Amino acid sequence: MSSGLNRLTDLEKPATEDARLKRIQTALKRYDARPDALIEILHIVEESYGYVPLWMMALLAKEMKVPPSRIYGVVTFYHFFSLKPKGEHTCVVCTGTACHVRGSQRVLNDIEDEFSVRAGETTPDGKLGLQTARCLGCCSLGPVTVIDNEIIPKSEPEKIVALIHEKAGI
Amino acid sequence: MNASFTITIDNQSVEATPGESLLEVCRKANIPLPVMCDFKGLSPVGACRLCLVEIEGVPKLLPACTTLVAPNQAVHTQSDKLRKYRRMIIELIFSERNHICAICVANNNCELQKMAYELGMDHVRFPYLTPVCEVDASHEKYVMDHNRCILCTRCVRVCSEIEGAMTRDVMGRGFDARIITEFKQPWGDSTGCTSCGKCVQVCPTGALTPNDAAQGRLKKNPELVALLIEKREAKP
Amino acid sequence: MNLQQLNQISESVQEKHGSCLKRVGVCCGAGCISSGSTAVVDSLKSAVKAKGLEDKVEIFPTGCMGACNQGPLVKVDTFNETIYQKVDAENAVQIIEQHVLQDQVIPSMLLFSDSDPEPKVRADENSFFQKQVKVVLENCGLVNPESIEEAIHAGSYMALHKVLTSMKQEEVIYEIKKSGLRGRGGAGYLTGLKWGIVAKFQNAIKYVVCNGDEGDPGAFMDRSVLEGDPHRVLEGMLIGGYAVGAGKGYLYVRAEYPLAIKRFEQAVKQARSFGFLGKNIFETNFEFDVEIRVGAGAFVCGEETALVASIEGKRGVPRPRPPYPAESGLWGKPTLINNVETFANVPPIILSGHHWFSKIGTSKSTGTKVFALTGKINHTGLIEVPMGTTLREIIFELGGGVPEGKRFKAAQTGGPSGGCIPAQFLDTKVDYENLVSLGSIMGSGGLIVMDESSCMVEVARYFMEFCMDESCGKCVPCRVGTKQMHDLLNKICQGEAASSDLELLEALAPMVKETSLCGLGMTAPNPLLSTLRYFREEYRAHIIEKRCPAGVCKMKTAQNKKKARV
Amino acid sequence: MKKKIGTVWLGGCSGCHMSLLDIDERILDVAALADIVKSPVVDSKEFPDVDVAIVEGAIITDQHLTEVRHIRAHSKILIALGNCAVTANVPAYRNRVTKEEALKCAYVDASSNDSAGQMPDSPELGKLLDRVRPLHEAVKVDYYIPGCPPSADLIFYVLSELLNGRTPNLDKEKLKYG
Repeated sequence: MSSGLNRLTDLEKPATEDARLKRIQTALKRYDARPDALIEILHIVEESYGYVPLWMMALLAKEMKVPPSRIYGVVTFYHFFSLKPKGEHTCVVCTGTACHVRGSQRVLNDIEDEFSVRAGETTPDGKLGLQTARCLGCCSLGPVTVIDNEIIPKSEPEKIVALIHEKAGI
Repeated sequence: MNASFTITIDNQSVEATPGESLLEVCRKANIPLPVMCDFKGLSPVGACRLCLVEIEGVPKLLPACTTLVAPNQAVHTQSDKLRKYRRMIIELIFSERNHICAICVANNNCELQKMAYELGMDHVRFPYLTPVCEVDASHEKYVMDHNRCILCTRCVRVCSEIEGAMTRDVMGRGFDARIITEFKQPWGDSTGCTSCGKCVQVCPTGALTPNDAAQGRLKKNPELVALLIEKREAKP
Repeated sequence: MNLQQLNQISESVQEKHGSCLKRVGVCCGAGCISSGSTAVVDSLKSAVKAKGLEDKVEIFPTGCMGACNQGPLVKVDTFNETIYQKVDAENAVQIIEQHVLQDQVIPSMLLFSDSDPEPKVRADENSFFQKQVKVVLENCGLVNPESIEEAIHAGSYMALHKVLTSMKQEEVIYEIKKSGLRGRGGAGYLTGLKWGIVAKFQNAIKYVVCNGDEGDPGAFMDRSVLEGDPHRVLEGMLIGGYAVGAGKGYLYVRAEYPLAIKRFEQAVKQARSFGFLGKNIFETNFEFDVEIRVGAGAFVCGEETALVASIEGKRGVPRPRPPYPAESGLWGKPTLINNVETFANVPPIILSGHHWFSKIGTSKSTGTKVFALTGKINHTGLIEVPMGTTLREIIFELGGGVPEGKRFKAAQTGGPSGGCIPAQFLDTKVDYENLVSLGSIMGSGGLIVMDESSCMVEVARYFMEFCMDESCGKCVPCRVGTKQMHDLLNKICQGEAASSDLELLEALAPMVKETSLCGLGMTAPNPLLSTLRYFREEYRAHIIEKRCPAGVCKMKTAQNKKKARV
Repeated sequence: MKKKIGTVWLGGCSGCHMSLLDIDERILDVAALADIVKSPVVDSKEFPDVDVAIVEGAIITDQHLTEVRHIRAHSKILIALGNCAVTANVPAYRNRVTKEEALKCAYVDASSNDSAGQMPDSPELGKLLDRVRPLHEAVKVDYYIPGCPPSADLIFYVLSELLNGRTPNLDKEKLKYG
């Protein structure tokens, strides 16, 4: 019953190095690999890779001298960091209170039904990642949806579904 | 060394030294207080909330394990409200995962079970949440059954504070929080674990056990760890 | 940098303004940007360029103007203040051609022209603005937040100059204490007292933290202040740093607020190059620097001990208080933690004095409060009113009441830690104590209006789900208690609950409130308790009649119901 | 007038009833104060009106549910006897999976079955409920005697207290779950 556990091989760094890795190394240097900069560096990892790969955690643990368990604990504590690659396109439905009372649940339900994907998951083809946000702070414009970093105010379910079709090409 | 002073606990005068916690003072004075997460010698975390006490003049309940003594403190450890709340807290713990004693290796040698007797829990009012948790039996000597874990974090603390291996931490949050070994690997794969077994000894439930323990036959020896901590604290 | 240089900068800005025919501000708060204000800026700029008027007409971005759901907003002439609403790239050109060049107001585009039969040429004549008193938002919506010169022209760093050159530390703290300013982020602890505690530690390394982890869903006050007037927040932190004797500050801000992060980063960079940060600030011995820490999506990090852990790069897990961060915070050092709005109140108090400030508001809750007005209300947006303004004034006068002729049901304040206030208390004066006595809290200032189409049981379930998801999992009452309460509320919403479930809820709520380790758990039962207090009949309808009066909850079908009650 | 006792065995292993029998000769003390009018070892059709109902086992099927409701309606005092009745205990392990999975596991996939394992569908059999649950989630329970099984001494203690008009008190010395 250890299906949810990670294997040692997951920790191995891929052979090829690229600009993304260089970016992380620059950041490590800039912060002097101080342990308190862990979250800042994880932000850069998430931005560069779209998620936090296990091998990257292993690398950070070594460079920053932070225990592996602590890094894993931090990554899984904050909802901004993901353990799996995100979809090619992302759709974030704000479920903050103001959006909630104005019907964000319907928007979310319609997207889930239309694209057979649950909030927090990515479609099997990797095209669309669906997420929810607790509040984007655009409460006057609710319900708010963000598709590929574009904020759609006063979202109507049908329009959002159509827009995702258009943008993600699915 | 600062001069000691007296405080009252349950209308009884007790001597206290600055810097001591209320729990330490209670222990010295043999005043019983329920605790689950605390372990003498490990840093207190105030997580289980069983040792909450009332202090006169303080509007909120405070955990004895992390609250320091202060001159003229008047503390009450037993009140109807505290008893009611403690009972509810222990029920919440039992409702959270699988604590079916009848088929647990820790049966009759379990701090959690003993605490529930102590607090008079004859049944659990809250629905059992029964999440399906992992059982990690990959270690050559020990088993971790997350179904029995109450997230007291004694294992995390003993590993980092006493053994110094820091193989353990908590991942996730809320109801989904779990104890992990390194990068959430099988315990047996851990490169940092020294297999010292201190975590097993201090675990208050059947979550961490030797893998050869039969139901009800488990013997844990937390006193050994307590003694070890004492020895290490003593100046040579 | 010294006073003379400061004045010079201000004068040259003044000169530049004077040479302008008109100045046109475009709201570039997050709300208006998402409604398309960036395109409006571009369009206005090219229209001006086409007329060859680049030197005569200044087009500049501003912070939030307030009436967010009417955006994008464009304000023409900062003196005569006409606001146009719902501007897009096309009709923006009209503003240049008619208003800017010919002084002709365009009535069909005026703010609130779609609901007000007589739209106001002067924006501040709208009821939305009339009862507002702007202290914190003084410059927000007027000044280009990306320009430090403009900020200086609007008075920024004058208060810092005053404290550094003419006030002792204890005088600054005295001023803040006497002003009666209370923390704007939550329970309303006296700011001056907190400053005093941090200041009393001698010879220690100390820190200042500005809490911008505005986690309450439905609240965007801090976001707007950071976006609209970042220098004011920075100045407040500097003054705090001087008063308590700290040399380093952190702004902790939510990752969900990229624009606020960008503007504040910019402000820090500018302040550094102008000598407001670094060594020998205003030619004194005071030195201070600021770092930004970006949150990563954890509501509990708004709790100050969790915030401290998060800045240290750890899991945002709270620890028991005492010791308070004022005694032992970042890396165990005395740390002053105030939220964005609190710091933003500091410069005007220093400049105008505690007498002026304490005259605003009520005797126990002085000053103003910024609210984010959202939900089922006509004029959603950002407002600032004196403490003690009634809910009725806020919702019906400023907010224009409930849309579509529906009946007002409740006002929710304080987010997941607050409560729902029903219609019979609309005339309550909003201050810290009154809200607590009604079972809610001030919180950071989200005010969400609900009408008859909102189900209060569902609202309680929604907030409990929020708290359950955001519980860090450290202490038992919060970790398991919120989960149990959520499951029970879910059962009620699905028409599957019995009266005994309500009894369990009522036993759990006070226990979780009293025994949880931190503010999140202690306040998690508030929405449940306040809806039970004021809307008990709705709970009854769900449990006994298996019916949702507002028609929101989907009850399981009659057949399922039978099975469910089993 | 002599009191009436009824006992019943729902979703459990009968171990608690064995323990009840283990009160041995003390049964005479009980018999002096009460008649056992219904029990798995006393033959009668329907559960009659009683003063004290002793219920062993968890609620697993719809039949259990109907029965425990009937018993509640016909008894003055209802006692949950043993861990299955008090906590749902071992039967509740099934709550980790759906009832369909549980049935399939027991009747189709289990290695002791031949390859033609079939789901039982006799109308005589109760239908599994979605969740196994303890008694108090279905009816009001007056007294709880946890234990797997509870000791004969404890059962006798509770019975003699109740039959003598006293309130049994299960303090920490008497409580036992395992």
